[in-house]
Amino acid sequence: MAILIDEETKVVVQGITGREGDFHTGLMLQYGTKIMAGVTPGKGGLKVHGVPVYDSIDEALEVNPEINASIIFVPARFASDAVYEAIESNLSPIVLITEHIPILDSIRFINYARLKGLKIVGPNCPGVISPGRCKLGVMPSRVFKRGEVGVVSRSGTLTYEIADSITKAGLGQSTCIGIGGDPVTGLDFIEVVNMFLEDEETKAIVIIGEIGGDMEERLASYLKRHGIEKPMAAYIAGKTAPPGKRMGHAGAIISMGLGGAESKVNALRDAGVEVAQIPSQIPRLLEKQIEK
Amino acid sequence: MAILIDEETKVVVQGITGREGDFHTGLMLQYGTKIMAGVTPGKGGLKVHGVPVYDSIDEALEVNPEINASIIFVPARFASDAVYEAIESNLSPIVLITEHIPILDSIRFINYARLKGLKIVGPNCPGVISPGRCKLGVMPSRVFKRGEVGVVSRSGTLTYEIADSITKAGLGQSTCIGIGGDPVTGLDFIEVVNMFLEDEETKAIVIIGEIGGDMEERLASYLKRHGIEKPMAAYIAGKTAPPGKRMGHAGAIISMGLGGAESKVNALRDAGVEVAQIPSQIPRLLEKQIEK
Amino acid sequence: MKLHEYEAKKIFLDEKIPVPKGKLAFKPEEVKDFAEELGKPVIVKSQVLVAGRGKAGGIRGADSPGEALEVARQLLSSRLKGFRVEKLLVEEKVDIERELYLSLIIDRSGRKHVFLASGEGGVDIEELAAKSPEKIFRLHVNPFLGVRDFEARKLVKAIGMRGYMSQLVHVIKSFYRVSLKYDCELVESNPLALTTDGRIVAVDARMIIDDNSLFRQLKFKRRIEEERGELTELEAQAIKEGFSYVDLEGSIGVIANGAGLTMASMDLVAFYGGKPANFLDIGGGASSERVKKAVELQLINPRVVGVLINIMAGITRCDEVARGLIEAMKETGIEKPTVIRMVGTREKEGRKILEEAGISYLETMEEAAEKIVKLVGGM
Amino acid sequence: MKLHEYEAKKIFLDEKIPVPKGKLAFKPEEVKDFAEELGKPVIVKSQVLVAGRGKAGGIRGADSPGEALEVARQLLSSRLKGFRVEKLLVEEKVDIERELYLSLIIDRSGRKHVFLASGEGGVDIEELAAKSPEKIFRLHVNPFLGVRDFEARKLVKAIGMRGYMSQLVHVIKSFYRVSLKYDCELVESNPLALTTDGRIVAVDARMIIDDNSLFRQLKFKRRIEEERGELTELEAQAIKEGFSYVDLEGSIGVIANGAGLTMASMDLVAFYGGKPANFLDIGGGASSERVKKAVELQLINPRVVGVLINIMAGITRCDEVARGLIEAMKETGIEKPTVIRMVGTREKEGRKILEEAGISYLETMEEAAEKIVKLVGGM
Repeated sequence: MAILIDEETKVVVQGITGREGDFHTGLMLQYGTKIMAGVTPGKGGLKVHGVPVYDSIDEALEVNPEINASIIFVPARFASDAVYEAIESNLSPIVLITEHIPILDSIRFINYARLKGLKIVGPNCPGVISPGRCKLGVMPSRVFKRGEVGVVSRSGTLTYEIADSITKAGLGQSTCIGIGGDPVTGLDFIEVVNMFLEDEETKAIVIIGEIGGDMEERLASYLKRHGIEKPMAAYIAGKTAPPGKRMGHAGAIISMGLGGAESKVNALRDAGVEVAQIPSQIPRLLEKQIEK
Repeated sequence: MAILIDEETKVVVQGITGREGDFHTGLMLQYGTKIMAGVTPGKGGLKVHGVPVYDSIDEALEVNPEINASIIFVPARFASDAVYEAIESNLSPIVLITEHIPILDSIRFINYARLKGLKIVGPNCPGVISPGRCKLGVMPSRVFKRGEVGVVSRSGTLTYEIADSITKAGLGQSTCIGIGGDPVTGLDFIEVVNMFLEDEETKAIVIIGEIGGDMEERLASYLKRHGIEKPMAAYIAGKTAPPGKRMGHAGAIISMGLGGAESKVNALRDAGVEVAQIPSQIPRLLEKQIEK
Repeated sequence: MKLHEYEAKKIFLDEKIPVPKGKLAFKPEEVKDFAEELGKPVIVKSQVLVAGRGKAGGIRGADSPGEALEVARQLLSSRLKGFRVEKLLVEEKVDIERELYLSLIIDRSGRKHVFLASGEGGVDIEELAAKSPEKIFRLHVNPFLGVRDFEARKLVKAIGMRGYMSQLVHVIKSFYRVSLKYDCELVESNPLALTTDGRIVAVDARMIIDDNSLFRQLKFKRRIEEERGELTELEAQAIKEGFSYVDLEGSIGVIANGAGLTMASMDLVAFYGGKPANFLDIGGGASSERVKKAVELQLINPRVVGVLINIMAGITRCDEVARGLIEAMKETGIEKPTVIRMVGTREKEGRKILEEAGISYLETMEEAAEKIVKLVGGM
Repeated sequence: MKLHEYEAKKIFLDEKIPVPKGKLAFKPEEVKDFAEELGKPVIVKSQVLVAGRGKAGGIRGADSPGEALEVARQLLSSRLKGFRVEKLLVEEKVDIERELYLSLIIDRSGRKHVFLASGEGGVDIEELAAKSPEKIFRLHVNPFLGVRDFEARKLVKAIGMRGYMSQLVHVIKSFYRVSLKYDCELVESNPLALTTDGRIVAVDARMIIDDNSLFRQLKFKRRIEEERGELTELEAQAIKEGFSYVDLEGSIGVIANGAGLTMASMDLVAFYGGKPANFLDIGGGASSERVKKAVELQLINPRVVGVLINIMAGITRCDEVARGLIEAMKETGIEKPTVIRMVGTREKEGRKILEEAGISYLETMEEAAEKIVKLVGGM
């Protein structure tokens, strides 16, 4: 088992004919992801890396009713529509790579997906990978190895960095999820950590947070109430970030006195989570707990 | 048992300080309806017929957490807001007497209530009465008597007329519901008939339809598929109505060739429902079936 | 309330839905001038709020300004289904490649807006629905999210117009926006045309505004006060008095309280062999003053030879009804056979008033309907 | 992007949210003229996009036109937190009975808009939230239905302003309407004032527009091109080049790919005793041209004494990075200690390019950060 995606995941790529969609479709196919169809309105009839392209998800589903997940590479101004199309077809997860989606749109489609019980990963995220089984994202495959550590992160490259160190330490990952760098995301830390807790294959959990918002603090207070059931280690980026400035991600901003790294580190430590000072400490912190 | 309302129904009257709200609160109290509170924004602190008035349903619920239903007499332009307030407090049924609500508003709050699993009776309706137990409406009490006939209608006075004839025939009613004369209503015939079918006390069902829309036809095709499990009789008003004209009710209009009385009568007869030519035939049609 | 074609097209234009170049004209010369300005064939369309203007001869083409002048003169001196033609819409004649149908209405059973679209427009949509229902495609609109592009695209593809995707998606989304902005019961274009040069143009435009929304659609509130459209004089008068009123073709005036009961009363008149002259619902809780007005409307109506009054009194009071009836008879001085049936609140008091005035009353609506038909001889 | 107070107040006025009578002025004389026109005391407010203008002396009162002239002269020749004051908003002085707080922000965890309101306004809301959180009341907005009156009334009652219900409900609903219309991350009035004559007036107004919405907020897109506000020159330049860039106070320039990795690189510099000079995220898949631009921005920055480059290459290619680095060094001719760590896609090719140019590289980001700090001496 892994969480969210595995060998049974049958994928439609929305925006498959765009530069990014095309490129990553190739890489995902190489990785073994079961991509059944692509969708780009008006481009129905084409093929991309041998994958048939349709005008709509409905048409893709007619031919491939087993499709159950989507990854979206559609540009920001058309992305909402793509998300709604995936929602109305009951696909889950819907992995939304697209960056720069207006937050008003995100708020609405995320609430709608949640109402319907569907999971959106993103927006503005690297996607999900269950190493060795399925990759629904843009992460470099080589740093991941099948294993027992679940990784959840608000960041992209920093996640690859830490996944790499986990792999090199011989641990490997069950599933790695980048939930996205926007202020409002489809999934939050508490939800993903809970999925990892329920997943038998996952023996340890890594949380990669950053400044902005209070998602880490909320996870901490949740863990404080429920206890730490599996080994956990965290890293928080942005200790040297100044208030009031957006650090790349739309969500990475300390505002109204909230969202600083210190508060997050302290809250997690207070809940009993091992927090790394520098990224490379993560594998050791996990090993220390697993050995016990 | 009855359907929708009974002795356990604890009511808040929204718009209790208005002319209609005040008047009918008095009549409902006389009938024995358990009115716990009234709400009129800005009038909190008053009493109407001894019933305490609050600024909001929340405040009424603080004092009377057992309130579980609402009746609304708020003028059309403020009625939507009152409905949403009742919905967010999870009251059901919400009996919406108000006429002349824009259909755009009705569409939205009715869909929202349905999403939340709550029942709206109306808009533009006389309400509901379970004779001898509870009256949530504006109907003249004296024509109703506790009994075994369930009555569902799109009309007001015509319902009283037919209920009166049922009472005079010695049958009485389990519950009478005026679903409202608007094109879009919270409940439709199929839903109410199903409630009556599930209600043990109800032994026979009367349907009072009228021109406009296809609610009667849909009930007929539903009954055709599911069979007629209890004695049923129907009356359809508007056989002499011309096309393209609204006959009083916003919903009573034959348009685009649809909604005429003949189609409804034929569909119901075709499904095996006894259809009265004139209202006074209803009791006889019921007796005929009950005797069998 | 129905909008005139020129009113609907003005709104379409504001919302960037393409319509033919056109102008509203009140005089034949204006029509001629505009035809000259355009320098091409025109269509002259009577602006009257009745259905089927085309079949009734209210829409005419003209190839030259001179012909346009003549056509305009003829139309402006004509009547369409009884209504005087006072306004004309002159438009450029559009070269049509294909006629489509698009409308946005309210689906009662789905409790949502629904688009109806067809690749075969310009025809009577009722007929098409009856003959070839498979040629009409539907799109239900989520009331919280509106029309989404992917849904609109599906509809466009269904009617075989994939090659004109973005123009048609724009029109579809604009219809919904119009519907929300103006509280519409109907937004329709029939035909919505594909022109020979590949544009999508709303050659016809119809809108119906929800009367219940007029408190917030102030522009239309004013307009409805000026022109009710498609109403007979009696209807306009009765509606002004606040009654629900519809003119019918028979001879027996029908007054009742409540729409369902009034319809049932009409139907009873017919059942016993008579013909109802109208539908007059006095609503709930009418005062004697209002009852008087209602009865007067019947008495002064030359087509009404007898009156049936049917009151099931709840909030309405029988004494008020009786008093109103008597006063109306007294004030108009008109005597017509009148049958009254009246039960419920203050029944006893009401009966007493009638008895003192020598007016008889009945117990059931069936008896009353039968009696009035007998009195007027089933005309 | 942040709007100026005068811009936000213009929008408030359009949306019928009351604001004080005011005028935007660029010259002292305009301020004087408006003060004369008003004939009452005025407030002169510097229009600069920094927080805490009041405390920094950028907002001043004037009782007479002469005083207004003098105050305007002083402000227009001053700098506020490093920014030149070029525009002033002159307003009538409002007689305040009570100061309230109202804002509409986005609640990340609730994934909804949320109103914050307090009966105690005019104070630093962060302080109030820390000291007396019970004085701040919240209202979450249903994303499909918007703010409903009954909810707004509850909020007004909570802050003890039941007596001014309809005015405040109007302001609350208008805030949400503004927020949807202009894609706002923040709509705030602090203070929202109750005047001595019983009116509710937005004495201050702040708005922040979601940068991601600028493709549809075209008015603001133009404005952001003219004035980025609250950015240093280097920030403006880097953002123009399309980088995510933030100026910090240290001496080591930080370049990485990805926001999280760039922050982690900054943090590592600090961990090993150095101070980051900035945050420069080149994003994913940068070409050698872009890498060159990024490195140039560091080399020409006089405060930067050393540069750390940290690349975890996925879509990005190490050879492109290496080439960009070398070209930047060549073109600028500026030599500063530079440490590069580079792994991933085309690592081998990239390393070869660096080796040929005699530039050393490291394997891990920790080593790299430690080394650059050593090289520049922990400044």
